[in-house]
Amino acid sequence: MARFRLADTPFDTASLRADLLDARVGGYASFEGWVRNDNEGRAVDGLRYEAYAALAQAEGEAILAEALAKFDILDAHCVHRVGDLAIGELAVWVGVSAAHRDAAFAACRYIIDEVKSRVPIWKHERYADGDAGWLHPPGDGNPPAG
Amino acid sequence: MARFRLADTPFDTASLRADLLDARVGGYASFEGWVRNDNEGRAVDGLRYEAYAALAQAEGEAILAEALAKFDILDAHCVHRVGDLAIGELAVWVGVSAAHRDAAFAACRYIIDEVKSRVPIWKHERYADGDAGWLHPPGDGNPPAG
Amino acid sequence: MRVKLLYFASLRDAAGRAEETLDTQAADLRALYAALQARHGFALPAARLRVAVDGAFADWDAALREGSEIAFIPPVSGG
Amino acid sequence: MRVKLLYFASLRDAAGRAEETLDTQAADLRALYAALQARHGFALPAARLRVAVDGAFADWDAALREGSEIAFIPPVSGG
Repeated sequence: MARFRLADTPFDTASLRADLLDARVGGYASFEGWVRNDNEGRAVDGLRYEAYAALAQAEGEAILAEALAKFDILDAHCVHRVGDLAIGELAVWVGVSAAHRDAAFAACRYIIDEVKSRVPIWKHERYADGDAGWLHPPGDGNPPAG
Repeated sequence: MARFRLADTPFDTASLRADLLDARVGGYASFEGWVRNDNEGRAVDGLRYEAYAALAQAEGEAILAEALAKFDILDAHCVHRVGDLAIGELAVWVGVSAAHRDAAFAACRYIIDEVKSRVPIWKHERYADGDAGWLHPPGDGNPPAG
Repeated sequence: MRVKLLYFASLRDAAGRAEETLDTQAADLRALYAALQARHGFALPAARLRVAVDGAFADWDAALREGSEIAFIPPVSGG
Repeated sequence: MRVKLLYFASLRDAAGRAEETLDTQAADLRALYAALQARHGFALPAARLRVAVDGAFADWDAALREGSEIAFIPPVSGG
């Protein structure tokens, strides 16, 4: 089964969590990114995630394989939404199971950091002032207008 | 509402997570401790948690208040089971909401570490070999027999 | 001086009870624990315990108060 | 040399299309992007992009292959 998945509709974290349950697990760490109503001081109405799906899938799987090699964990999964999201919607979920919490926390942090920096997914934000734009960090500071 | 709670029966993490949802949240970190089938090489059949309830409640609340003061988070909750638990059952849950993930991860880690080291809760393990004992770490290495 | 004592985990197993009421002349909490250790055969030295009075952590050097509820806290193992 | 190009995010908006097929004489991927940048007015310099060929990240100095699918990857913002 793929450990990384793009989801074009809302997904349920309870079943994702349940997939990682196992009698050997002592610690389970998870991280979720939710759509905030604010980005660097600008009021946000909603957003859209777009992915280069084939490469995102491959890069996501590579990151999870790295985490399994680097940390003493039992398993790790990640799901990232694409499409239109409203404020408060779940954008990304990471779950990691391990015998002990050190490895679970470290791997969970590694996965979300790498997913955010490497997986070809782009966020398009719509602002309350009517402006909108793609986020291409870092460097230009503000998202491009239009 | 109390941020720290002892639960004498199994509890549902989905509703606990939902309580922390808020339009300002960008990052949600959670940690769960589950009953493993092994402790330092000994096969475990199950365990019992006992608490000094009044002091555990006060110390748990103090830890969550510290986390809210120390880290840039929006809220944090923790629930710890007491009573008899089987392998695979949830023993402790921590959930932290924040605008950004750095603070969410740091606070989540702080809370579980402090809960494990300071809250008056004790674990009594039953081993597959028929032995059983209270865990009073650190120092004696092995749990006392009997 | 009359105090109530609470025992948890291995201390409770060793004492054979979860609580007891005691008349004592112990000068402070440390002396009280030493007396109870001798009486119940507690394996844990005071240095590995914390002590709480009336639901709050206390100092081992504190004097006893009439009617207080004293709990000896073995090393914890929650989580 | 005929290649297929994929555009994402701000590059797609600037190009006004998600993909196109192109006949090009560009010596490598870097030269290809420079030509497209001029043609479509891409604001992002190559230094801020990555490039992928047939679904795998590639080196900007790689020569073009007939029939390959080339994607320019703007700075990502998932999570």
